[in-house]
Amino acid sequence: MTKYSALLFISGLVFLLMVITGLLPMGHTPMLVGNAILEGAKDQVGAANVVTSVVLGYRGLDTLGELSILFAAASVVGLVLTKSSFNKHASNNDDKHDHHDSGFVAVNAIDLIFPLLLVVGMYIITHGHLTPGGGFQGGVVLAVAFSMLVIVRPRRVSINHGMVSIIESFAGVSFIVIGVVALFKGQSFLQPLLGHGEFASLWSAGTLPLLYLAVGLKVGAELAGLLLALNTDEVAS
Amino acid sequence: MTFLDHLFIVVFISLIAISALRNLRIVDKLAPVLYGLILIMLVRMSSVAYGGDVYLSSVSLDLLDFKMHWQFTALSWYFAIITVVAALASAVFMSGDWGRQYREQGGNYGMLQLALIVNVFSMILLLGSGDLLSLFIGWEFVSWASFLMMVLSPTKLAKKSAVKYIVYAMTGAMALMVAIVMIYSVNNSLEFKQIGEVFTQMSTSSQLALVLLFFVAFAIKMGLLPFHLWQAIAYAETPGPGAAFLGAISSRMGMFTIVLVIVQFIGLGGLKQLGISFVNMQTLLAWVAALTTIIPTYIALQQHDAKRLLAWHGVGQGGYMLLGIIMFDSIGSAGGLMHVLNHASYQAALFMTVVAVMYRTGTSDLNKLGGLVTQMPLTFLVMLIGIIGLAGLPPMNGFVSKWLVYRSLLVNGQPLLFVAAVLGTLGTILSVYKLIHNTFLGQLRLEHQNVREVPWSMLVPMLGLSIIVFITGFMPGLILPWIASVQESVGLPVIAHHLGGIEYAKGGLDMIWVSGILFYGFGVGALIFYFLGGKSKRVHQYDNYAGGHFLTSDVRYHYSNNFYPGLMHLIGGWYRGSFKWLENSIVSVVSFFSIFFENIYRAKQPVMLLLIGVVLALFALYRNLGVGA
Amino acid sequence: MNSFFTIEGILYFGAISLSIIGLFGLLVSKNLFRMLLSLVLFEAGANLVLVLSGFIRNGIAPIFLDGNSGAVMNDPVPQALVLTAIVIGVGVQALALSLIFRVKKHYGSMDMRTIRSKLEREIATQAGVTPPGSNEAPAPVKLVKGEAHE
Amino acid sequence: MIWVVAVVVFIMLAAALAVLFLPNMIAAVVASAVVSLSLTVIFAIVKAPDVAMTEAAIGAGLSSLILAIGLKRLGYWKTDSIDKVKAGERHD
Amino acid sequence: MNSLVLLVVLPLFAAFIIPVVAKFSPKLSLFTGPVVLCINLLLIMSAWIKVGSGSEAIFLGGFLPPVGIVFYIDHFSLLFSGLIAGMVLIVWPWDAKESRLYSLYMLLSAASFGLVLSADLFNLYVFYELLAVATYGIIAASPISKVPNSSATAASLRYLFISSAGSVMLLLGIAIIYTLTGTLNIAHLATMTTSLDGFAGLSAFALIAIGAGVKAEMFPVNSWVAEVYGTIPRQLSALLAGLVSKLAVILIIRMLLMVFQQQAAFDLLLVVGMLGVISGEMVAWRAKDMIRMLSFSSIAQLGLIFIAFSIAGSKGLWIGMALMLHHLLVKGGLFLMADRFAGHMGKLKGLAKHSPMAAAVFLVFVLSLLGVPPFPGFWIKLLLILNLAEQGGGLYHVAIATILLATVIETAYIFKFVRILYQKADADSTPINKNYSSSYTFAKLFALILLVSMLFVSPISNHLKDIANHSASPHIYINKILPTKQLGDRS
Repeated sequence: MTKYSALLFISGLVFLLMVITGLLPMGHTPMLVGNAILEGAKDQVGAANVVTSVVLGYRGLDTLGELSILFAAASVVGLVLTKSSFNKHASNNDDKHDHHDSGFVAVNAIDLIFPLLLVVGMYIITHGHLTPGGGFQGGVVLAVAFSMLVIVRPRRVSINHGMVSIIESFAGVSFIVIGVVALFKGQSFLQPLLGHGEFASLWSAGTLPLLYLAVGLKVGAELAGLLLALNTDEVAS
Repeated sequence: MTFLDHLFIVVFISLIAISALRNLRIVDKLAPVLYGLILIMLVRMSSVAYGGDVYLSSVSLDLLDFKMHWQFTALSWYFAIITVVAALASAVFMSGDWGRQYREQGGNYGMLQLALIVNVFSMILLLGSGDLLSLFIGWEFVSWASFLMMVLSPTKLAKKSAVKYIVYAMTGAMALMVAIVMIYSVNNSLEFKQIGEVFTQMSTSSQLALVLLFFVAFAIKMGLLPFHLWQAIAYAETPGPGAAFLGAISSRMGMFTIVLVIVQFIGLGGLKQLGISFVNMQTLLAWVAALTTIIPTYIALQQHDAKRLLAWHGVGQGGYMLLGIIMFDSIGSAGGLMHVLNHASYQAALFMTVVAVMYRTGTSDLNKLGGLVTQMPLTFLVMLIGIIGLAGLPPMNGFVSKWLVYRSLLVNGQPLLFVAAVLGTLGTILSVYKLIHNTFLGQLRLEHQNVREVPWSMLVPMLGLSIIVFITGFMPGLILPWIASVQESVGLPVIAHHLGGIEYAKGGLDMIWVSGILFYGFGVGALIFYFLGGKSKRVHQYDNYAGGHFLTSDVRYHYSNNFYPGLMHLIGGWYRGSFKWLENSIVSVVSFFSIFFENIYRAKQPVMLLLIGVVLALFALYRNLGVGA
Repeated sequence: MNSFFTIEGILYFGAISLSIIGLFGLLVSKNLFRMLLSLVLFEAGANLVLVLSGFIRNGIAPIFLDGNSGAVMNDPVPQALVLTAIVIGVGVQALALSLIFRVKKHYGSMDMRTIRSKLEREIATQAGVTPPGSNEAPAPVKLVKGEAHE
Repeated sequence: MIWVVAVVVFIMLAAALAVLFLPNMIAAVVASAVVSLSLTVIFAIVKAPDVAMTEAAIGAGLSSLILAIGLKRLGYWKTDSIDKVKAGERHD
Repeated sequence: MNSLVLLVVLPLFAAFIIPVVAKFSPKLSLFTGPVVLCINLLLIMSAWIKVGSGSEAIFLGGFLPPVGIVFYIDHFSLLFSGLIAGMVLIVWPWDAKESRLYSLYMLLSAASFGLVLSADLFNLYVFYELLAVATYGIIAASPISKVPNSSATAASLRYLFISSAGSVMLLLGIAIIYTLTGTLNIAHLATMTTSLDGFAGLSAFALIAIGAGVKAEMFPVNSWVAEVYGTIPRQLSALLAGLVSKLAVILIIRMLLMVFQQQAAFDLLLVVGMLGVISGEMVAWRAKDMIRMLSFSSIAQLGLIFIAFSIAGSKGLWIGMALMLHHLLVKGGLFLMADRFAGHMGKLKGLAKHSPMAAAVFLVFVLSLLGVPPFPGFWIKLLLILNLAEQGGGLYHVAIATILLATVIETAYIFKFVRILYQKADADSTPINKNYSSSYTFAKLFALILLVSMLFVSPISNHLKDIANHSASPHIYINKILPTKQLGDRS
């Protein structure tokens, strides 16, 4: 029954959305803000990758908000999964997963690519203002790299939770501090500081690489914490 | 500061004083004094009731762009004086022994006093309202003040009926609100005179809606059909003198607003133009009034609790008032208006007698009383006067107002309504006889052997009220000038009056003559009786027999249970509580929809609701706007 | 009305269909985990719509390279927005998963409907009232004789 | 070009439907990874390299990892055939 | 003025450092949040004075709009910022075991400040999501003692599903608006309303309204309300019902007032508002316990607020704002004291005798809720109804009838409850929760504010009217945010 009524309304929605789409200027959007940014990004921010200019410059607050969301999600996951007062009666045998190492292939492959992943991650983060990619993507790579180490060898390798939370705090705080420094200089929050440097070189775009570094660290720490929290048995922690 | 301001200030100070001192004994003495003071102030304002100028208040509140002001017209004054006299009588009644007993039984006496003054305060505020907003505020105040008084009774039924009352009252208030909004939306003004102006500008359907909304609001307060269900139980369950006060005047605030709004501003022409052929708004309202006189009266007949019986009568008598005023002629409207005062006086007196009986015997169940006349003769006298008034027999005041109403109905060519009114009176006579018979006549019950007359603190207000009942019946000319100036102020034809009654081309009424002849007749009868050598013999109360069997003094005989069995059977046949059925069906409809909505809220998958909401919203926009952009 | 048989037309169609499939999955699946997967699809579709809002036919990626100074670039703003939206999405996903773990542990079930009725019962018990009847067939309304006629 | 887009969109939608209707949860998660990968391709086609990278890293990588952890902890980590699903544990 | 961005940044900062601080000194981490909120209150007060009757715009990152994100500051946003700080302080979880909960509360307040201040559509979305995520977490992590923890988790999960779906709708709406206009700045959008008045533009509004409506307890998407409020502590319900729902409303009305001043949009809000009012009151009528009653009454009140906002222009904002503040006081107060009325209604007999003060406070709240003169609720309802009548049009008249009908139903169920309170206690009555918690004190404070505001109806309403006149004017908004229009105006 639900299926059919759902189908009915869904088809209605499809029709209406298609009508709306038909009214949209597909492929030739007005781009008022977009063009303004494309024109001004070189001088105002100085990053070759305009998306980075937008993410960290024009819409830096969005990025801060997004980091906060990740932080909130990680906090909640931590809160929810590490509650000691648990109702045991409904616990399921399926949940018990072994603490043995994964197989030979996995362990060695991870060992092999771990440094590679680190390098790639750092590269993506530091070149975020020049090429596609940046703090988020690099941070994810870092997080995956570290958490893989733990996941394949749950008993032998462990990441210090305290360390993770200090890194994430530190990264978040430094993002804010970079923003607030501008405030103290009488400018606006998150206003790009430092010189723009030589366009399209590593040391360009003012504070943007620093911000991206903070983002990368934050995302990496956040996601690593998240993955580990999801993966650990709450009984253990 | 005008005199009206002083009145408001005095009432307000009384409110503060009584609420501050309500838990001290001094309030017993203080409250009657304060009501007396208010009464004196009203008397000093009486010029308005003899054609003088309207009293205006210098206070006008500017709240949120609305200007509120207050005034006292002849109409306000007339209702106010009834209110204050009823409050004074109630306050005196409860100040002495009754209050002591009430306290001992665990009642919250202070709250009762507070509720009384709150009621008086809010009624004066309502009566003094000078525009629609102050009217609405006063209206709400009166509703909540009555609610406050009703909830004081500790019984479960009382609280239930009070809640029922407040739901009805809220419905009425909301109807009034809609009506006010309709008027406001035309000219953005809340003055009273806007009602008339706006009414003429409106379309017929809006006019009809406006009149019906006003009428619903006022009818709920009046307890007119079909909104009468809340009133009787709620009033009957109110503790003692509170019931007397509420029964006397509270629901008449509906009458006040009907006169103020419907009679004054919409008028006969307005009502008559709404309708098809011979059925117009006037006849509709008249028939509502007529049915209100009949049905509640016969429900009263079925009651076996004295307070309920009286309270149901209170509902029924409201019908006469509306029936009179809706005729829009001089005598009819005078009868309707006068009936307010008359009803207030004897209703308060009757409630007080019942409370007095309860005070001594502890019950108001008509099946458990009887023969109290020997023990409480003065109370009996008051009740006798009261029921004569209630039944509308000469020489009491109820006769005058009912006569005026009947007369008006006949003159206006409404024989069917006349018959209905007479039917109502018939039921009244039957049931008041039941009341007095079951309470005071017959043989005294064993358990009431030691019952004594009630103390003077209770007797004085009862006797005072019964004197009013008699005097205003004997000399209606005392009241009629007030009525005349009310009629003048609301634009009705004015009644021609003198001390004994009215002058009317098609046959006037002079109560001094009527009463004179009545007493003369009694006197002549007595003389004939004694001259023909009539001998009287005092018979003891127990010295009677039934069906040929002499009764011994240890078997008390009093025929009270299952009074009027044949008539009851007859009534039961056609009256099966259809209004109760109506009320229940409204509740079931609400219940149905609430279950429906509850099931929506219990959706298994709430996202479905999101989807439906989005699709419907988009579809509505699609329908409205098309895709022409 | 535009034609749908262009690159952006097909992409819009794909984006909307993806969202709709996600929404449909959210509606019809009883399993919490599959609902989560559907939610991910739903979000992905919306992200695609957002990216397409900055799509210019024949535009190039908004990165200043040496050779592309004159070319028309795609709008960078929606891309930045989608970047944000994707990260938000994964955060919510992880959060939802952790909640699912807890719910599974407590109720021993992954069925949304079972959980709803159990939850309803728990709320009712906590509030001290009788649990409501089933959604399909409401519990018969008990009319106490006296109550109905008062 | 338009046919490439059409094919990718088709794959994406097919995979999305598979997410809903595959009885095996592992397969469903894999299908959702396929959706993410197709999205990556689409993002690359519409010249949004940053988004494409993010989608690849987060959508196809991290998200799948999270879901895989979920599979494991919720007890869906089994490659049973449809028969068993029908026999008792319906996941749908 | 630039420093006002600290309203958002400081709580975020605190949220980030709280976990680290807690490792060294749990006591310190407990006080970090309140201290930050107090600083925020001071900031708000100084800004209130500085802004005067005007308004200010903060250009974040120094980028002139519309390319950058803008915070718009006027008395309206400052008023609600102050309320956020105050309300979070009132419900601060002093006895929480986990420092991460403090972080979540800080994130919640940061998101709330952002929602009130921001003038950028996508930035609003981000803050909305942050608010949502923080709310899920707080709900899931704040069980009441009696309930097993996990029912709050289940409620939170169900809430998460519908709320996330709503967010996606919101995102779709934003995407449509961006595709049509190429901008996200609300002031900039306000200059090009003509390109948004077609079906596509309005459907974007519908998507935004219903998407954000999930949090705002809008009619079809509010089935989470009873589940969530039934499983979380009452203080938290006070926060969610009193404040968080209003923030989502603010998101919707920002779009409505600045961009979509069109009859179709008003009608949409009017219809969902009416359905919300009537359905909320009707379900509350059947409720058998206080929390459920309050939850659905809250839905009805939010419906009333939507009806108010369907009045065009500053009048709608004026009345809507008054309704929001009134509802914050009343429902917040009722939820704060709801612990004293826990359990089945039938078992609360004799409570009035036992704690007359609580019953009196309760009465004050409900009388104002019903709109009984002279309580502030009456004036607001009166204004609402008279202004609806001025609008003309059949739908507005239906709305009046709906509101009044709902009031009658509301009276019925509230006084059914009051009657029970004032009945004699019997053997069935539960022993009353006697411990005087701090939240009860705050409830009394709310009642006091309500009573005091009764005396100052006119000045308060005039003040609100001034604020509304200022805030509802797109001209002031545009002139402040886009001092020089650098970009082509398509309209």
